[in-house]
Amino acid sequence: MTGPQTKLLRDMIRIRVFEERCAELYGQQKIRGFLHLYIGEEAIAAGVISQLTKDDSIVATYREHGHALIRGIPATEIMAEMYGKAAGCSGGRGGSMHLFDAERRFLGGNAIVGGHLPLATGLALADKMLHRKGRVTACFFGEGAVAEGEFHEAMNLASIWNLPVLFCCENNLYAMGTSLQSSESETNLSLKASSYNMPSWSVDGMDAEATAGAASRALDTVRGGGGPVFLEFRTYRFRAHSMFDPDLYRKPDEVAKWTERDPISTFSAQLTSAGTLTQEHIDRLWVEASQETQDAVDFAEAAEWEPVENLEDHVGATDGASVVLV
Amino acid sequence: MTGPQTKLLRDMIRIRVFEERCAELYGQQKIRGFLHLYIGEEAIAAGVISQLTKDDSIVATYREHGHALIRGIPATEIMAEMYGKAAGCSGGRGGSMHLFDAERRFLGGNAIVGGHLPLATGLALADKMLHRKGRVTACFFGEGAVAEGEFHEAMNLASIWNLPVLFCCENNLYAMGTSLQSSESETNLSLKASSYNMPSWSVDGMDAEATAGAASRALDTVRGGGGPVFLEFRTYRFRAHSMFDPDLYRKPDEVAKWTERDPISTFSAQLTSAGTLTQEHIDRLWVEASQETQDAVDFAEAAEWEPVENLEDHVGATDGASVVLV
Amino acid sequence: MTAPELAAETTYRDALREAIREAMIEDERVFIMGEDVAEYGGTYAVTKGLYKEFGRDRVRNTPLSEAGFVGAGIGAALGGMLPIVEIMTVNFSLLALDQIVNTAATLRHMSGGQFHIPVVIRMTTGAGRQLAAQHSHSLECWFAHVPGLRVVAPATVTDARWMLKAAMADPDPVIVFEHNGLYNSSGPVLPGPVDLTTAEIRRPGTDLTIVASAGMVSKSLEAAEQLGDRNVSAEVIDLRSLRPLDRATLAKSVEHTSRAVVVDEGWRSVGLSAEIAAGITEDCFYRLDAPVCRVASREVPIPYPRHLEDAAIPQVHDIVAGAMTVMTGSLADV
Amino acid sequence: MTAPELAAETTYRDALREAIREAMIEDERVFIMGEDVAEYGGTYAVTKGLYKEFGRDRVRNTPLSEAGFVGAGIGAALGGMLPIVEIMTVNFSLLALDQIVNTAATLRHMSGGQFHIPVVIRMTTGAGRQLAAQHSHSLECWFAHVPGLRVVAPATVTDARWMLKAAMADPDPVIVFEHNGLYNSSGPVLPGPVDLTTAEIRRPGTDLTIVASAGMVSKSLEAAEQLGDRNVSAEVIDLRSLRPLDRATLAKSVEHTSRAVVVDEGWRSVGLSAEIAAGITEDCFYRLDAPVCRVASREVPIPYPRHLEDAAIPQVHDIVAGAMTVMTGSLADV
Ligand SMILES: Cc1ncc(C[n+]2csc(CCOP(=O)(O)OP(=O)(O)O)c2C)c(N)n1
Ligand SMILES: Cc1ncc(C[n+]2csc(CCOP(=O)(O)OP(=O)(O)O)c2C)c(N)n1
Ligand SMILES: [Mg+2]
Ligand SMILES: [Mg+2]
Repeated sequence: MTGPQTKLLRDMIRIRVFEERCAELYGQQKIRGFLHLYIGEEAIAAGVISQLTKDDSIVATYREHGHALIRGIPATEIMAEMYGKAAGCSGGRGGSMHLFDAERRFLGGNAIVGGHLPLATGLALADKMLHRKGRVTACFFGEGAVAEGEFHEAMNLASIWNLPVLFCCENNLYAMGTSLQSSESETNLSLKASSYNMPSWSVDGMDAEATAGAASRALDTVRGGGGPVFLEFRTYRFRAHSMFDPDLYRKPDEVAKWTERDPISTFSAQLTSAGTLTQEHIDRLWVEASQETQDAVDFAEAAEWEPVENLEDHVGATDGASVVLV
Repeated sequence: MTGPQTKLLRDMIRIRVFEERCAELYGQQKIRGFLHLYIGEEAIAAGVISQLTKDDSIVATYREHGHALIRGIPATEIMAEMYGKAAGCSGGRGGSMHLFDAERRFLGGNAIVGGHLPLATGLALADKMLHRKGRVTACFFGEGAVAEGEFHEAMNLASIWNLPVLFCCENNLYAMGTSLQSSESETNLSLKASSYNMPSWSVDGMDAEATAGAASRALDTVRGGGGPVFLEFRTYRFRAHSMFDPDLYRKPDEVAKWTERDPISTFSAQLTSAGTLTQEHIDRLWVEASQETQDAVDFAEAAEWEPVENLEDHVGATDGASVVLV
Repeated sequence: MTAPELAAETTYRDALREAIREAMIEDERVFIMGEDVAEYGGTYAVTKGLYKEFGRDRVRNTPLSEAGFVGAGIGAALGGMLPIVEIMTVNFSLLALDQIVNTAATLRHMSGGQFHIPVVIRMTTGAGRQLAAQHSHSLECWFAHVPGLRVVAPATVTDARWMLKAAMADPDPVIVFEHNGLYNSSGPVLPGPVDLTTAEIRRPGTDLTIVASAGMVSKSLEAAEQLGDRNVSAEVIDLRSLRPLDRATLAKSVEHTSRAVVVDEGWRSVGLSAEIAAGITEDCFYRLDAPVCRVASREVPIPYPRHLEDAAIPQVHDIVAGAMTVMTGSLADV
Repeated sequence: MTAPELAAETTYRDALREAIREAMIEDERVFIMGEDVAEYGGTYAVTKGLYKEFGRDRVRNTPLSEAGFVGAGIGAALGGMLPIVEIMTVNFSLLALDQIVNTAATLRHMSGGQFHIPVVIRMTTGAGRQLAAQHSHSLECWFAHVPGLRVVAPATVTDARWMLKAAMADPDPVIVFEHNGLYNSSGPVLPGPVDLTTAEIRRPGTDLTIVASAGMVSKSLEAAEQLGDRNVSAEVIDLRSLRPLDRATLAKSVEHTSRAVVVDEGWRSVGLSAEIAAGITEDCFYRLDAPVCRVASREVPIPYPRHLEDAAIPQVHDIVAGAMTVMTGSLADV
């Protein structure tokens, strides 16, 4: 039970279980603020991040719990962050939208749509200028970001400077209530990449092996000095945009059509029918994930609040603890 | 001597003479601040604006003296504006970079690169929403603007809303000292337009008949409700970016190659060899332009300064004099 | 003036919507645009349902492109429309500042007064919802700094209703700040019209003037109640307009009370509270018994956890404490 | 401390360039990027020639995309480089404010102190060159409002040389404002290092404190000379750092003089001058003989013609007039 397929499935299940619990905890007001669930889109983070090395960097959006988990940030620390506890991966200061982990080169958790693309470009620029050959920055963003000027500027810079960025567009068809159709004059996102002279292709974002395969292929190019690549992952979020969203803008049959393609159940069926895993194996993955999540909740519950006296910490240099990435 | 060809030639000569004089006046410190000359690019304004009606709107950059002249703002008022006199077309408040004329639907004179594209889009939106059928907003900008996020956002909005905008990219190959080559990962600017699903083509910007023809064709589409069109005019500025620019970044033979294609001398030669105009006719155009410019200078010299007591006028509504376009 | 009638209770959100509706009914040139203003009804549900009544042309969804659609709103205003542009929150307005400052605020002047730009730009502001550092700004002060803009911050249901209406009648760009904590607040809508420039005394008092706006008004009123228990009679002034500031009303109050506290949800340094303190001091220097006290947000990006967020932004007890400093400060001096 | 040696005369522009050069020689991680910083040498010629010495990788031209390259600078800093980002002028920084405020200023805090961002963002500021409304902003106050940023404004050749060096040694984002009127100013470079936080008394005096920064320092010094002719001894303080503000130095001076004038090229309302006036008043209320006087720009987009531009921004005679008001104001009161 340790092959790459199992790992993909396990990772997707871990995200699913973790986030289902987050939704509950939000109802209980343990988690506050905004909470954006990744449920339905797990195959992207699981597949892409499986192809990254520990030297690569990840820059993500506010819908990043899955990416953080797969990257190896302990569920305990992620959950503590969602609670706002000092033991959280961002010291409790960030919450759900701002998960950070320097050690694992995980740079957020960014909540300005499109705002993190320049940052990812800059990380890659540093890698290139410091001759850290083979390193990549994977930048995740929704298709809504494509309309923002910052997307456009970052794409151009990454391309003109031939930087090692993997642009991962998680196209779940909606930006809050706005469909791609109604927000982009050209919905073929590959044409956007072409207009920056950047290779790009579209990938079934509901298939973890497809996402892993595409990432692997793209990363070969990027690591080899071929410059940035743009991948469009076609996916769907099964839940509302955030816990505040009544989700009235999507037709039930559209939702139904996509949920049939649930990346976890389809992959599970595929693996059992191929004889790779038994149902018992798969059940065990769910149990383990539940245990991991339960441990995370226990940890978060028991964790301490940051003393209020420390409010003004981490505004500017007061000690030598913070890092830049080496 | 009143056919469209003569008009094109006359207009180009008017711009040339006016601006040569501006350069002198800058040396004499009559004109201050930034001064950006259009010399070499006259065929674009002359050709495109010849195809506009008085109901169309024009939105331009800081390199807009030519557009203003061709649009019919009296040279006297333009020159007075360059002097900063109260009789200037912007009351002297704007100077060279900010020529405005409500009556002639001339909206600047905008000095933030890319910043006026959203404005042009909005003007077109108003025309569309107010059912002013057949009206167009012509928006001029340099190729440098294409890298700005505001370009991208405006293109997408204009296209998705199917707005009557004619985007006129004056590609003179340089943005200050930066060549298009070094600032755009994809230098085929038509691909930018394609990525917004917008028709586009490239035009010889040194040929006034070509620019007029292209504009006419594009305007048919736009006026007919076909949505925005993007035209790339290939041109060259014969002078430095502004009066502050030592112009060290362009190779002399590149400059020489382009100056051979001077839109005025080539068109003059064409018209004389075709027998459309005699050299005498053409000489007369230059003399008339000189007279027009001289009159403008005389007017500007004699004009009054705005009284300093009026400094804080035109910050907010104090009277009913200002307009929106109807 | 007819006597104010008490209207039915309504919410701040509904009052804003009603103002928009009325304007759209009265004038075909009025339209609203922004991210998810149509079916979704706007992030804070202000435009809920309007697309059904007015259609998707006049209740116009935009892509995520704040500079683009704010600029388009400015252009549409120049072109003869009366646009209301909704920026989801002030946090995202940072992407549109070039359009707002370099175009909306300057164009009338640059053109020698030929053009005006009757655009209304609405945005949600404020912290207090545990949305952390990128979603909790209170940058009203930035806008209030800029000539060519008018900046208002309705704090009551009545002001939400009528200030928005007045903003739409204004020939120049008006920035309307809606505090996220107020949308669900409710009360009667008193009859309009109201003006866009004067401050309003929300509670009269004699010992101390508390100056606040938007989300800080109710906290100040509560602080004033508590101060009453300590025999301090506090006058509470709601600024309403952040640009221009109604210095006359502030000065008149402080001429009476000789003491002032300014409450501001923005960061303390170089913010709105500094202007108000400086202005009051300029106008009433020889009357003041103590320096004007500023109660403002702590100098830290707003953190996520409730207890830290609460500590970062002014609370009732901070206002009371500030007021007591001013009261005793002057006593110490007497 | 060794005694200051007088170095050869140099210009503010050359001093900045020398600071950049030195840093680039000392540390390979330092690079500079911005529009036309390479062959062109930067709009204000600060980086002139550097690309020859360091190559186009480390003196890196960018396309016109302020948000993009400022964000890339922030990212590169996070990635281990020490970037200097040149934004041509503060006017265009409006396009990059999202990156500066929502990312550079917040990321350390949001991440619980895990990351810091050693980026230096330089930009030209100020009016006075007849560049009209879109090219004449002085928006230092906006940046000085934001926790997580350090904001400096060198006014002398020595400060240009050493503050830029210190900025580059700072682990957090530093915004360096270079006043367009100073580039050609010249003087000796006194030995460094200098700090990034303290204000400096540029001229001692006993009757009145004049607080200024950047382009307003020399005008204030000239005003002080003229005031001397009227038997008013003015102390002139150069703020140097706009965030944090060195209130201690201001307070110490005003404790002596009992009177203060603040000179600010920014617009008057809700600007830097308000903060300084408020801060001085908080610190020295019981010492002040007159309200702090603000001499700031008029509330108008900066117009093109010389006479109107001059009238819009503070001139020596305005400072003198402000000072005389403060002096006589107190006399009237005595
Ligand atoms: C600049 C900006 N504008 C608006 C928002 C509010 N907002 C948050 S998420 C979101 C939708 C983004 O959609 P998309 O990029 O497709 O990502 P998804 O949420 O679908 O994963 C919006 C509009 C924001 N955070 N930033
Ligand atoms: C946003 C912005 N950034 C920088 C500048 C400074 N600047 C003025 S003109 C110019 C070059 C623009 O080139 P292009 O768009 O090609 O127009 P051209 O001058 O060639 O006509 C630059 C960089 C500006 N005005 N606005
Ligand atoms: Mg999406
Ligand atoms: Mg150009």
